[in-house]
Amino acid sequence: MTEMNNVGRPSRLDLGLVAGTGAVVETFTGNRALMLEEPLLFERGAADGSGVDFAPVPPVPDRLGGLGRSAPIGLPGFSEPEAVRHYTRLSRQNYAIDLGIFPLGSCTMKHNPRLNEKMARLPGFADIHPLQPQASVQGALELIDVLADWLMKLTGMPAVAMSPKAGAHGELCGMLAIRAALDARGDARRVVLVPESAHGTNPATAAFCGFTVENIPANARGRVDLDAMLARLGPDVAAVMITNPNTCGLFEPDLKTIADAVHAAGGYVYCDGANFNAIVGRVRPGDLGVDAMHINLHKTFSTPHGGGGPGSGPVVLSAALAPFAPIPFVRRTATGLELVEEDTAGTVAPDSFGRMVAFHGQMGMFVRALSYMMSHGADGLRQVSEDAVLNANYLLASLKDIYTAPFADGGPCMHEALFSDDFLDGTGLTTLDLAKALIDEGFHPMTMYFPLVVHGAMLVEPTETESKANLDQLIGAMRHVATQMLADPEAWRSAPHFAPRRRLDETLAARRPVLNWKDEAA
Amino acid sequence: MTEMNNVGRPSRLDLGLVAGTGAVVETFTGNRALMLEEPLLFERGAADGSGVDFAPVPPVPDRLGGLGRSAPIGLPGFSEPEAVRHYTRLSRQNYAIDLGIFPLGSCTMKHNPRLNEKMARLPGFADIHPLQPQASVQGALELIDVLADWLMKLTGMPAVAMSPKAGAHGELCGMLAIRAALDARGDARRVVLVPESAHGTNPATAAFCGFTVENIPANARGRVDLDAMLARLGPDVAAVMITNPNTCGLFEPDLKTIADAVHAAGGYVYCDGANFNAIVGRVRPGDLGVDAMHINLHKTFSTPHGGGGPGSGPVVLSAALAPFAPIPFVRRTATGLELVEEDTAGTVAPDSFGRMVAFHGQMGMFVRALSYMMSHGADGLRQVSEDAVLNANYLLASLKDIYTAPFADGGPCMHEALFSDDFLDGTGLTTLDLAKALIDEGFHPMTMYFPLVVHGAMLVEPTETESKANLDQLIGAMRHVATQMLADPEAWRSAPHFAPRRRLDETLAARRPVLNWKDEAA
Amino acid sequence: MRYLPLSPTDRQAMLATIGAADIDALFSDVPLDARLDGPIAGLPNHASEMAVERALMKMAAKNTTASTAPFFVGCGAYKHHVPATVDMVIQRGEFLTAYTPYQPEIAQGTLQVLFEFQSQVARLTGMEVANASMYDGSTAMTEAVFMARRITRRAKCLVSAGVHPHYTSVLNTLTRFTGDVVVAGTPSLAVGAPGDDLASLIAGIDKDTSCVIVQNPNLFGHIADLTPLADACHAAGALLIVVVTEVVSLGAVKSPGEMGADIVVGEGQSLGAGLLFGGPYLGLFACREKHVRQMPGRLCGETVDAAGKRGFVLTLSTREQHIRREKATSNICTNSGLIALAFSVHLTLLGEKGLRHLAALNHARAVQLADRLGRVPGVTLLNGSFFNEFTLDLGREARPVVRKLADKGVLGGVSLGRLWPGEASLHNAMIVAVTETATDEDFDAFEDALDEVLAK
Amino acid sequence: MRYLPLSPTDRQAMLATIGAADIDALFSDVPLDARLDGPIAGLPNHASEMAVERALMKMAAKNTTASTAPFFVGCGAYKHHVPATVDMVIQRGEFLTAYTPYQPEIAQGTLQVLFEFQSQVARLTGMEVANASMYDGSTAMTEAVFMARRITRRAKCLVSAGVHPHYTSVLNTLTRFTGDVVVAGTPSLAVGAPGDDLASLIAGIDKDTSCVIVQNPNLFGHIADLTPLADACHAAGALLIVVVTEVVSLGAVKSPGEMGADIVVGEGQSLGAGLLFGGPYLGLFACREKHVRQMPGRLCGETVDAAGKRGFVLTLSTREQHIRREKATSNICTNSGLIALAFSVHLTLLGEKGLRHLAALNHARAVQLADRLGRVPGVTLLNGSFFNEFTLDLGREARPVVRKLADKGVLGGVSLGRLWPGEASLHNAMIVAVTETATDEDFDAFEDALDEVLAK
Ligand SMILES: Cc1ncc(COP(=O)(O)O)c(C=O)c1O
Ligand SMILES: Cc1ncc(COP(=O)(O)O)c(C=O)c1O
Repeated sequence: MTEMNNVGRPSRLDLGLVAGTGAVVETFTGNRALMLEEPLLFERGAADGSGVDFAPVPPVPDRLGGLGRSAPIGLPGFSEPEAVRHYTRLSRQNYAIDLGIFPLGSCTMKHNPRLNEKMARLPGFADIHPLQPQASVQGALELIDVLADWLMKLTGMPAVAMSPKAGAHGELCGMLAIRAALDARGDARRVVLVPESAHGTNPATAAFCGFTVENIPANARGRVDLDAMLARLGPDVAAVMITNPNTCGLFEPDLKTIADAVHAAGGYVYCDGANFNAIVGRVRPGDLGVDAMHINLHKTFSTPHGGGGPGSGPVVLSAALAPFAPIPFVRRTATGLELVEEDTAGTVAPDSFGRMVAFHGQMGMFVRALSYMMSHGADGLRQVSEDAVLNANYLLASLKDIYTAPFADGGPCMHEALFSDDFLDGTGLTTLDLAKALIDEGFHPMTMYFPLVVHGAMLVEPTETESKANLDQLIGAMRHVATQMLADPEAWRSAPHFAPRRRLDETLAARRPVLNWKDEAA
Repeated sequence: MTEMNNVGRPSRLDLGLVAGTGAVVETFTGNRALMLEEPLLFERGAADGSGVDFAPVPPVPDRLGGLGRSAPIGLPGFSEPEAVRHYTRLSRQNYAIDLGIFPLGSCTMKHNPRLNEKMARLPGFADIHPLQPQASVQGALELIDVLADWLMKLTGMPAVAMSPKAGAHGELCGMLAIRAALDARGDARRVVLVPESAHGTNPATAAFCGFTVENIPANARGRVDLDAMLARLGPDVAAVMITNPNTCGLFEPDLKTIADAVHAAGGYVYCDGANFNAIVGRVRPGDLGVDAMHINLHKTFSTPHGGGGPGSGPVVLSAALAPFAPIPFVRRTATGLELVEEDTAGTVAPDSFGRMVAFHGQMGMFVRALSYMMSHGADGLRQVSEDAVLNANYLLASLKDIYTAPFADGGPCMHEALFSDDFLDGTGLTTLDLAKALIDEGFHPMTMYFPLVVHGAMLVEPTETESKANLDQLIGAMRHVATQMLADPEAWRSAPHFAPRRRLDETLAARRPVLNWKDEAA
Repeated sequence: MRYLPLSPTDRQAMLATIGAADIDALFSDVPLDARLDGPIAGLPNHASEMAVERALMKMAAKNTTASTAPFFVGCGAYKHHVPATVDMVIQRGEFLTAYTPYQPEIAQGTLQVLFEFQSQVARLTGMEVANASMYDGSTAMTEAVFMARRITRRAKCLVSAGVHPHYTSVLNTLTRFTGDVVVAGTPSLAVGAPGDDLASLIAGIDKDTSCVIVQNPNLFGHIADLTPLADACHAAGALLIVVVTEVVSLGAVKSPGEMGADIVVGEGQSLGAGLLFGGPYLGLFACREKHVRQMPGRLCGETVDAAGKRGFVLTLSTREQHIRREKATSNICTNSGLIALAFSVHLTLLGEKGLRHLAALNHARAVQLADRLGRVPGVTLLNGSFFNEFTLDLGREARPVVRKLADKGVLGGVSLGRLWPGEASLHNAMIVAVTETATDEDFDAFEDALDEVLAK
Repeated sequence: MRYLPLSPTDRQAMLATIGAADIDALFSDVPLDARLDGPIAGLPNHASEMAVERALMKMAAKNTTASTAPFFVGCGAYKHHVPATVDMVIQRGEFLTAYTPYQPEIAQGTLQVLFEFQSQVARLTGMEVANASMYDGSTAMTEAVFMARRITRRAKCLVSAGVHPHYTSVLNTLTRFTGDVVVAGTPSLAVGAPGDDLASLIAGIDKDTSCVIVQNPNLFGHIADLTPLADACHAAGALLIVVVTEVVSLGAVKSPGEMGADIVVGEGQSLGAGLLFGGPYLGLFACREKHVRQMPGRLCGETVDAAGKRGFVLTLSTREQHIRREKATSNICTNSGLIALAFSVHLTLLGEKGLRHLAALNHARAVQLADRLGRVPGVTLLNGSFFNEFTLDLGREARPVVRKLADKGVLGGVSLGRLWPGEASLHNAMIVAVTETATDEDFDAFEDALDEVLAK
């Protein structure tokens, strides 16, 4: 039973008490009833194990040109029952939206409707090949076209590029369009202005496109410093990248002013739309002078995050940038819907900056997002942003007497409430300690230490799919934990106590990276 | 946050220790990281809450004859996100085959393949109505016909009744056929002989059909006492009900002898086929003189138990009983497949004892069972019984030096190993204490206190879908727990310690039944 | 073989531990002449997942599904839209692959669901207690008759002619050898109140009567006020058993409890289950608290654990076969647990508001279609009152009409000729069910097809 | 609105707590002229689940699915049978609805899966380390070029003409503004080794060359021994990047690692994902341990917790955008986590034995079809070696042939005219992919249809 040694025996710290006696018990297996330890599949699986049956291989001489693979690959196999258990047990060591509130600021962890999953699995969408003759996939092209129409109407923008695979990829799409537009007019400006509160993907993307990044400070109210911004504009500024609502969960009231100034100065405005959930249905970025904005379908439009992805990041574009949009894209023709690819691009989209992904984007996410949009409708989506903002402000109002809320005096927040850990000064406790304590309470912690503009940031985004009862429970727990931490700091340095693992040593992991299972035996 | 009071705050016994300090922590919510407390939906739901949207109701005057329902019904509603969480959280308080070995003797908790679930959901099977014109459901009738053919060939019996809804319903079908056969020949015999080790459904079913039940003792080797059985046969004996392999997990070597004697005496042989998994593909009950046997598709043929059901209990019948089989049933005709119902029964099945369920049986389970049978095939099913028996004997051999194995000297067992708690004599500990200790180790306990023929019975049925590694872990834990119990009995009276609940008070539940949520407030 | 984890090496090692020469040694108790020496003849060997999937899809493709045709078939099974969440929940391995909750400390999920289900069913039916489910509505009805006999110590049971004939057949089958006396009439299709025989039932009640069974709405869709019947039963010391085959009706129609029922049984398929060609379905069983110890089936009850926390367990099992054996209130063991879960999830998603809307929608749509079809030449609407199902007199034998409609791609309803082959007086009638799933296009298709068929 | 839990009463109570008069007060930062006073025009309002389902099913029904036609389309996306277990696992809410594992103590499920995935990919490709996934094969290839530039501090990249043209286009697009120099050739369809340009690549390597990119098997299905190329690269201080678009081939063909690759990128769609009309797919990225700190994307690593138990965390994040911002190795954030899980589950179910069988089966079936189609009049098989995909010269423009085949219900392959509209020299060629899902009946249908079309 190697697996037990490998997963380690439970240490005394983890033990429960035997009723009455107070004696300590330790389990033989390391399991604790429904909390089950699971070895790595390499420790359990067998080279001859398999959970799949096949028809026999027809006996024909191979044509591998003498390049057949002979050495063992080293892949363990499981029978189906073992595989089902391995993954079911592992899944139970995860927290998820399906279990409770997951208030990661900037991530918009909202409910993922199962209707979307069902629709995405319709063979008509899931079982078609990207290179089938276009006449055989008209329904798929129709879905992309309808979704594009929704996105353009919701943002008030004239064009949208559907192929970007996630938000950061959408940023790339938008910035490439800007770069292409500049080149088209032979303009060599290369500076991109990015507020210091911006998400890391913004500067990273700008750099990817050969731009040089300059930071713009935030003002005391957590917004872009308008004067600093206007002062910096000039002939060398290619674009500004602004997040709105910004990463402090605040609306940028001067965006239109900035946009006009940027345009006047010959630059473009990229808007990071990751926080679109706060304004969808109530504000159209197109009315604020934006030239390009990505939309994370996996945030605002409820496609599941899947433990890290996949996402989808369509980018809406202004008339100025539309001609430079990537191929492929869908267009309506007399004979039906056409997917514009290399063959027709030359005539239909001569200025396109080209292809940024092998095929047509995240079809599976498109189906989910459209299913979500049609379910909510224009009226429902407006309600979405209202409830998202209402929930965040309710949290802010219910916590700001204990938790330091740096910008709360400046008025309401949008979809997320930002706190700093200043209120913990002197306790020696940090945002991290508080987050780990919330884990024991049965919550996923908020986003920690982002944005960088406040100390020990705690960014709490409840989303509109949380009930008042859930928020009240979270508020109660957050008030309880904070109060106790201030009263008796010592007791709070080592949470979590009840999770599948105690606090994990991240420094060790980085100092001595073990990224691939190596058979100690071997 | 009423729900917290309702679910109760964690008691000191449940608490963990704070690393280092040894101080006790209690969570505010009552949650313990991923172990989440969940209130009753009546405590959380709202009368105006709903997770379903509808088209508006067309404004037409009602035709309810003045019998409209006006008073509140009292049903709480949840939005979809809340509902998903309620049930996901509750599910996590369950143990299941998908989590680990579930060795409930007599229950055959084997792996439930997901292919079966997928097939059962094909619209062609799931979205058809039992009263559609037969021409529109020929594929469904074909599936029933093919499954019936498999069952007859696997059991070596000439007929099968498909409509029984579970094992006990199958017993009813078989005993009704026997009763009908007796009546048909004007025979008034009414005694049914049942071994004392029989499952409770056997005597209960016999009584249901107006038979009087007499018990037959077991012999020292855990089998039916042949002499007692033969001695009791006579003109008043209508039938014997024998389980083979029996509920001690042993094969009844004298079944054929008994069957011949029963037939000679003018009676019939009912065989409880709940344990068919031990012999499928290797032994055909038809070769042992059986007149009727039910097959639990939810045991031998892998359809999921679903926390208590549904099941399916087709009954194979001998030539003598076949004419009395219930309607409806499928038969092949020149023009295709026909479902014989009331209209044609009179001519096609004049002796049928009639209809025993509103429609045609458990179609959803039929699809799963056939999917399983086709996957295994005749060769695979033979391997199933071999591995099931091998696993049980491996457990028996690995435990019998500590655990009292009353019949182990008599030779190998079949698909399950039976132990008594005699080895715990003097410790004051019981089978129940041992079972609860196994819960802490991460296993579902074996069947307890059944069959009644041994003291503190522990009936362990691993099934063929457990790997050797899983069995070794279970064996290790069972040896560890037993050894510790003998060494230090005091420490083992109060398990489980780590489950969502500590030991539950069943006496209180029965003494003061609370079977329906009543609003304390109201 | 993908479901079998043991490798040949494992098997050898295990045989060695056991001390058996080979696998045959473990089957030594089987008489030689009963041992098969190889795989059973006439059956195929193991197959890949893909091969099995293709073979079954081929069979499935031969059936006309309810969603691909204008669909109006009811009579005890109804097509309703089941939210995607329901299937997601019942596919959670922790629910799907768990057994009956015999170890409550690690089965609180299933147990709390059953407690919630029992509470929902009790409210829906207007009763005080409900059990954790039976096989289906028809077997639940039979169990109710046995329960009534145990309570009243009388054997005579009067069955309304408005009860689904399949239910009555099941009752007849299962009472054939029990000494229960079943008196069932044949329906008359009186215009305005088809199948309504309350008056004659009341007249038939006597001191030997154990119970009276009525279905409401009855098979023909007619809705009746059962209060007078309940009073008559109680006056004579008999019990009133009410059958409900379309639970959605309970969102719009007075509950049996409100009308004086003592036992309510029902088919719960409408919520959560789907059509499934007849099964698995869900038997609902509810009654007055005072009769609970005579109830069949499992019951889940509330209790506390050793630490004082609320929890749930199966209880009052002294009624059941595994304890009482031949004296048990029923022989049922495995029930319809997972379908009860599906029912409960669907009802939780609906809530009171949603259920009432769903019921109102079903009713209004049925009213619209009934009026349209009633205007088709040769057709007479027999119902005065109804919920989502009504009966039409087609003026000619209905069974061939139903088949002709199917040929035109319309699944139009159920002919009484199929349900009562014996009763010529009923052969012209067809029962039509309408739910929220029927569109206006479906209505048009049905009306046109019926018009054409009857015009010939 | 079924996804929104707040009731009107809740909203009022919460506004009161906040001290806001109404919801508009919370949007006070939005300039007046940018505030919309009602739902956006031109879009429908909210709809029931049933209505949405019907609308989407209607669109879906307009597409010809791979399972309902003889299907031989490949070129970077392959139809393989995915076991039902895979979908069951990825639908577990704990995997599906979790975020990136930022709180490792309650994300060990996702993290252990990623660690296992990285280990599987490393073994499959013959590399030492793999990351936790990229968007797809084409973006992974571009990231590899940037990585090579960072490592070699050289900017020139030679791309084999056998690389999927869409991948090369993506590289061209993303390097347009980065200073990388991409040299890509056009393929020649030499009989015996279509698209094989290893010799000219070797000749083209110079001291400015950062990396050489080859695909194996290449777009045309041809398999080459990359060892000489690897040696040439290493001799010149350049890196060899190998692209694999059909991972199943790694169960039969020597791994890139065995042939000397420094970086291996691939499209993992073949295992677990399904066709999905092009996405979401799975970018695989593996390399030598010594280059790990230049790697793009997330990495999961092993560590221990405060109690000494093994656990997993995201690590080496100083490479990533959220720490390094404009100096990050990549701007990627969200990746393909759930598809990586599906890939890992499928590969775990296969195991070494199953993968090798699957690969052998694909190859043998492809050999059978290649020989059959090669005998069709007018058709020439160009490949000497291949795995499950080969190229046919049809002796006439292939694109119309593909369309005509589709009209006959056969999805027969991809015409080079669609991939290289510019290159007349390639227009007669069609690439055909064969997997375990193609039956003998499919083979017959394809051969007959091709025969008919070419006969005209
Ligand atoms: C503000 C912001 N911008 C950009 C991104 C990047 O989006 P994605 O992760 O989809 O690439 C995120 C996602 O975390 C974000 O929060
Ligand atoms: C030996 C035996 N007989 C009969 C039954 C009853 O079968 P079911 O529960 O399917 O009604 C069982 C099931 O527990 C059993 O184990």
